[in-house]
Amino acid sequence: MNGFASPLAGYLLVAALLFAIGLAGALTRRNAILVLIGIELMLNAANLNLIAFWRFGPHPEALTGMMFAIFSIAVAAAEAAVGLGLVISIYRHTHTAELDKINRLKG
Amino acid sequence: MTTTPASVTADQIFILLRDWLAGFLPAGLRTAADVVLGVIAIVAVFPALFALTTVFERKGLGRMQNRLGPNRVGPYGLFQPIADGIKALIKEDVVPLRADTVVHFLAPLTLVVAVFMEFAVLPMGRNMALVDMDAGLLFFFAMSASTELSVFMAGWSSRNKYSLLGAMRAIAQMISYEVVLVLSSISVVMIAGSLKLTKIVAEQNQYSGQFPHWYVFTPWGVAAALMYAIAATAETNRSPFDLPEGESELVAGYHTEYSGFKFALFFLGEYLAMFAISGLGVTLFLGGWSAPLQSLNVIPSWVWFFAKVMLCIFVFIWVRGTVPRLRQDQLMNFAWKFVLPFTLLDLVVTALWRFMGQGWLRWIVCTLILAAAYVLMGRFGLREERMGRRSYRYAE
Amino acid sequence: MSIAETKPERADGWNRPPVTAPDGDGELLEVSMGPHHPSTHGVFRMDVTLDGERVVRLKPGFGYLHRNHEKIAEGAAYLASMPYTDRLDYFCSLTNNWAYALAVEKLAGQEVPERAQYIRVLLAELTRIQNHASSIGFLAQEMGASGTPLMYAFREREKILDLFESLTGSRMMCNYMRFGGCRVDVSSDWLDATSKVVAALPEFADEFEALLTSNEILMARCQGVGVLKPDLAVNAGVSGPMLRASGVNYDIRKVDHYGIYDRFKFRVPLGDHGDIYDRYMVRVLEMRESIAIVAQAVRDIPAGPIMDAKAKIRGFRPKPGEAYGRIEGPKGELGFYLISDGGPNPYRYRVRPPSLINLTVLEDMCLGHNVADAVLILGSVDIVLGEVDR
Amino acid sequence: MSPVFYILAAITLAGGLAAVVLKRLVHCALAVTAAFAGLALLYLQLDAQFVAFAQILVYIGAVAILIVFAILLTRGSDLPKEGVFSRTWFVGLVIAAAVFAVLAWTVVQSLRGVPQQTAVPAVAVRDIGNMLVGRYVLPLEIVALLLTAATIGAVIAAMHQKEGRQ
Amino acid sequence: MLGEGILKGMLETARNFFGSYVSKERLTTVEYPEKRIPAFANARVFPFLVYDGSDSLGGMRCVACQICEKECPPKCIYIEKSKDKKPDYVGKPQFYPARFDIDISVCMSCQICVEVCPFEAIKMDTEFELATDDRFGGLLYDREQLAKSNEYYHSIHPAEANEVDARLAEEKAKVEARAKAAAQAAAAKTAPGSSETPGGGS
Repeated sequence: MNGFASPLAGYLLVAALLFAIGLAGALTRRNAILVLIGIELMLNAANLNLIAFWRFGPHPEALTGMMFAIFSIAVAAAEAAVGLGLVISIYRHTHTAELDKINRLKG
Repeated sequence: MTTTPASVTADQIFILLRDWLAGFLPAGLRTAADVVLGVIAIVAVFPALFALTTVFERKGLGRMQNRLGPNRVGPYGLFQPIADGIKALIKEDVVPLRADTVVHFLAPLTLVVAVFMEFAVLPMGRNMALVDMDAGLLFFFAMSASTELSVFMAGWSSRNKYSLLGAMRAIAQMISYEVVLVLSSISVVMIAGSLKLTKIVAEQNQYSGQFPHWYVFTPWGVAAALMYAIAATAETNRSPFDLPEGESELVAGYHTEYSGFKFALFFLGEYLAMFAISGLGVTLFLGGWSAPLQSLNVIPSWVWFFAKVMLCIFVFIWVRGTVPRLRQDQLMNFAWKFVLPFTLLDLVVTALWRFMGQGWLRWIVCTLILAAAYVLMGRFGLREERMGRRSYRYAE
Repeated sequence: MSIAETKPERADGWNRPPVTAPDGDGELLEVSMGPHHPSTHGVFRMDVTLDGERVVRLKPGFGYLHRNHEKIAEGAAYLASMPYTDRLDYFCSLTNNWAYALAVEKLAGQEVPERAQYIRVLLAELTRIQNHASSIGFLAQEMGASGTPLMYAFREREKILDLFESLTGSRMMCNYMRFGGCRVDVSSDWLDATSKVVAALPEFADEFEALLTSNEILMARCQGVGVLKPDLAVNAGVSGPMLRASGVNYDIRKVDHYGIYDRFKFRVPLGDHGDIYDRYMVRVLEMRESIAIVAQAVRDIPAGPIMDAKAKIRGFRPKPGEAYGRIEGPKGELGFYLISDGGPNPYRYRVRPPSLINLTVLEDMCLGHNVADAVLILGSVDIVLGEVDR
Repeated sequence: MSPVFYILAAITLAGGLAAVVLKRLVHCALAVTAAFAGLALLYLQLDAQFVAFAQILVYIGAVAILIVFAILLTRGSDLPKEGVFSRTWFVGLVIAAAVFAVLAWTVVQSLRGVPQQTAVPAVAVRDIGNMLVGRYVLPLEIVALLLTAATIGAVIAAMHQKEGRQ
Repeated sequence: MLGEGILKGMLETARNFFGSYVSKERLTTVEYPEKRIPAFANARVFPFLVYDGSDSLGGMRCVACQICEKECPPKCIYIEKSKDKKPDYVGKPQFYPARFDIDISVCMSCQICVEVCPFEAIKMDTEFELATDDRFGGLLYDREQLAKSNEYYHSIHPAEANEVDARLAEEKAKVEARAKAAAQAAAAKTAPGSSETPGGGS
C-alpha cells in the first residue's frame, strides 16, 4: 500500500476521519450549538486537506492551498458568528436550542 | 559601532553561557539543548521577576499612599514573596463542592502555559529571542488570545455567580481590547514591514546622531503607543480596567473560588501577562533592547530591555495607585467609541506618514490630524457620558 | 425605570415598581451581596435582583449589628448611655455625644456654659471634617481606587484623632460631653495644636480634589448616577449632605440655631443634580466650610467654666417630661428622643439615626442602574452600620 | 510518518470525538478547542506557520469563545433532561461511517504512485502578504465584505428587539 | 481634553511617592512594636485601683462602696465588700473590697467608674498590650492585678495625679483640723465622752 504510507495520505486520512466525526456530530446531536461545532470540525478537516495538499503538492510557492485555507478560516469565523447569532435568536423565541423541538416554521 | 570587546561580552553573556553549556553535549543535541536552556532561562527569570514585582508594587503603592508597604520579611521586605509563596503552597486547596474539578484544575495551568509561550518570541537583548519566528507578532497575539479560554474555564467551573460574571466580563473586555491591541501594532508592522520582532527592533535600533529612531518618537507612534498602553492595561485586567476582579462588586471575579497554589498560579499568570505585554510594547514602540542614546550602547542590551519593561510596570503601578475603576458599559463604550476609531484613524495616518516621504511636512500634518482627532473625539465621541466639572451654589 | 420617571401613584411617591419578568428573554438573577461582601461595610446585605447587570429590585437587609442599644439605655442611668452613643456612628462619636447631651439638657433644663459651647462646636466640626474625608475615601475605594484617596483621608484623620485623643483620652470612643458641659477643659496647647492642624487642612483638601474632582473616570462613574430627586428626598426624611446634594436647603445648624452656630459665618453648599458626584462635592465643600468654622471657634473661644454649676453626675433624675434633641451630624439629622418619668433611667429612649433613614431610599436610587453602581450609590449614602442597626 | 504526527493526530481526533460525544456542552466546547489546537500544531508540522497562528487566533481566540458564549446564553450549560443524541442518531452514524469509508478508500486509491513534494517550501510571511494584496486582492476584499456583513448580521440576529416588543 | 484629570491625579500620586522619601509629613507610619507614639496625658484604656504606700492591698483607696459597680454601663465590675473594716488614709475605719474583679474583655474604657468614684480610688491606665491566649480567665483581672501604686499613677497622668493628691491632702488637712478642733473642744469640756468620731465628708 504505497499510497497509504506516504505522509500526504496520513494527513488526508486524519482529515477524513475528522470530517466523519464532525458529520456524525452534526447529524446525531440534538443541540443546535453542537451541530455548529460539528460543522466547524468538518470545515477544519477541509482546511487540513488544503494545507496538506499545499505542502506536498507540486507548486508550494504558488501558495494556492494556503490562501484557500486562510480564506476558509475567515469565512468559518463569519459562519460561526452568524450561526451562533441565529441559535441565540432562535433560543429567544422558543426557549430551547434542541433541534428536535424547533420543528415549526412559525416562531 | 564603537563597542569594546568587553561590552560585547557583557552584551552577549547569556548567549555565550548557553553555547558554553551546550558545548558539553554532542553536536546533534545542541540545537535542542539551546532551546531547552532558553526555556529554562525564561521559566526561571520571569517568575523571579514576578516575585520581585509583587514586592515593588506593594511598596510603590504604599509609598504613593504614604505608607511603607511590606517591610517585615527580610531586608526591606524583599523576602515577602517567599513568605507569600510558602503560604500559598501550604494553604488548603479549597474546591467548591459542585465545581467541575477537572476544568477547575486545568484553568490556571493552561493560563500560565499560554502566557509563558508569549515570551518565546520576545527579543530580550541582541540575539536573545528564543525563537525568532517570521510571524512572531502573530504568534504572540495567538498565544495571548488563547488565555481567554482559561479565564472562562476558571469562571465557569467554579459554579459561583461572581466567578461567572467576572469571567464573562473579562472575556468581553479582553476581546474588545485585543482588537485595539492588534490594530495599534499593525501601524508598527506597516512601517517596519515585518511581523518579525527582531526585524522591528533592528529597524528602531538606528540613530541620527545620538537620537534613536524609536517609533514612539513619531506622531503616529505616540498615538499608537498610547492606544497600545490603554489596550494592554485592559488586556491584563489592570486598574482602571480591573473590572473582572473588581473587589467592590465581584469579590475577586473569576478566581473567587481559587485558593492556595492554584490562586498563586493565576496571580503568576496575570503578572507574566503584564511582563509579556510590556515586553511587546517595548519591542514595538520603545526600541526593544536598543539604548536610548547611541553612546549608552556600552550598557548590555538586555539591561535596557528589562529596564524598559520595569519602567512600563512602574507606570502600571502608578496608574493603579491613582485612578478609580470604570464601569462595564463605560469600558465597552470607551473601547468601541474612542479607542478603536482612534486606532483606525492612526492606521490611516501611519499610511500617510509612510507615503509622504521624508521631510518636516509629514510631521506637521500627522501631528495636527492626530491631535485634532484626539481632542474632538474626546469631547464628542464620548458625548453621552455628559461629564464635566460643575459649579455649586451656596445658601447662606 | 427609576421611580423618578414613573408617575407617582401615591402622593408621597413611594410606589415601588413591581418586579416583573425582564424585558429580555434572560432570567432574573438574584445575587445576595453581603454580609461578607467586601463592599457592604461589614455587616450589610443587599438582595439584588438583576436583569443582566441591571438592578430591578434591591432589598437591603440589616440588623446583623443590632445591639439593643435603645432598650439597654432604658434600663441604664442617663449617663451610662453616653459611652454607648459613641458606638452608634463610630466615626463621629463627638456629634453623637452632643445630640444625646442636647436631648438630656432639654429634658432637665440645663444650661451649657459659653466655653463648653465653643468646645462642642469645635469638636463637632472637626468630626465633620474627618467623617467627610474618610467617607469620600471609602467612596473612592468602592470605585476601585486602590485605597489611595482613603489613605490620604486617613492621614489627615489621624491628625484630628490625635487631637481627640489628647483631649478626651480616646481616639474614637470619646465619651466626652456631659449633661451641662464637657468632661475636661481644653488647654491652650491643645488649641494651638488644633489651629495648626486646621491651617494645614485646606492644602489637604486641594490635594484631595486634585486627585479626584476632575478625574474623568470618577466623573463618568458618578455623574448622573444614583439621582435622588428633592421631593423624594424630603418625603423619605433624608437629611444631611445627601439632602443638600439634592438641592434642598436644609441644615439644622441654620434651621434650629442650636448651640451657638448663629455666631459663626459659614455657608451651606447645595447640589443641583442629586447624583453621586453632587454628594461627593457637597461633602468636599462642607469640609472646607467646617475648616473655616473651626478656625473661627479657635479664635473666639472665651474663658470660663465648662460645666453647668447645677449639673451633678450621680443621682441625676430629670423631672418627668419628654424632649427631642437633634443636631446636624456629619451624616444628617441625628436626634435623640427621651421621655422621663422622673426616675434615674429614661422611660423611653429613641435614636433617629441619619444613616438608617438615608438608607431607605437606596432602592429608589439603584433601580435601573448597573450592579456596580449600586455599590457606589451605597457608598455615597455614607452609612455606618453601627448606627443603622443600633 | 513521524511519531509527532501520530501524537498530534491523536490529540486532534480525540478532541473532535470528545466534542461530539460528551454530555455537557461546555465540555464539548473545550474539547473542540483541543481539536483546534491539535490542528494548529499539525499546520505547524506542515510548515504553515502563518496559518497555524491564524488558526489559534481565530478558532481558539474567537470561535471557541463565541461557542462558549452561545452555550451560556442558551442555558446550554445545564444537562439536558432527555438524551443528548437525536432520535435518528443511528442514521447519522451510518451516514458518517459511509462517508468516511468512501473518503478513505478514495485517498488510498488515488494517491498510489502520485509524486509528492518532500522539500520544505520556503515561504515567508512577506510572500503571503504580497500574494494577499496582489493576486488574491479580490477574494480578500470579498472576504472583508463578507466578514462585515456577517458581523452586522450576527449582531442583528442576536440583538434584543426592545422597541419591537413593547 | 480627555485624560487631563487623570494626569493631574497622577502628578499628585507621584508627588506623594517621591515625597514619602523626603518628608515626614508624607510618611506618617510609626512602626509600632519598635517605635511608639508616647501616650497622651489624658489617654485612657482600662481602669486600675490606686493604692498609697507600698502595701498594694492594705493601702488600697477603694472602700467597696460599689458605686462604680452600679454605674458601670457594661457591668463589668464585680465587688464583694469585706466583713471587717480597716482604716483609710484619714484613719477612718472603712470597708475594703474582699473581691474586686474587672472583666477587661467587657470593659469599654468609658471612664465612668473614674468619674463617679468619690474616693479617687479607681483611675484609667494607659497600658493596652494586654492580649492573652487564655480565653476564659486571662482578661478577668482581680484586685491584685488591678492594684497600681500612686507613683505609677503619677507617672502616667502627672497633672491629674497632682490635682488628686492636692485634693486628698486638702481633705485630710480639713479632717485633721476638724479632729483637732473636736479634740480641743473635748479638752475644753474635759469631762464628757469623746467617743464622737469626726464625720468624714466627701
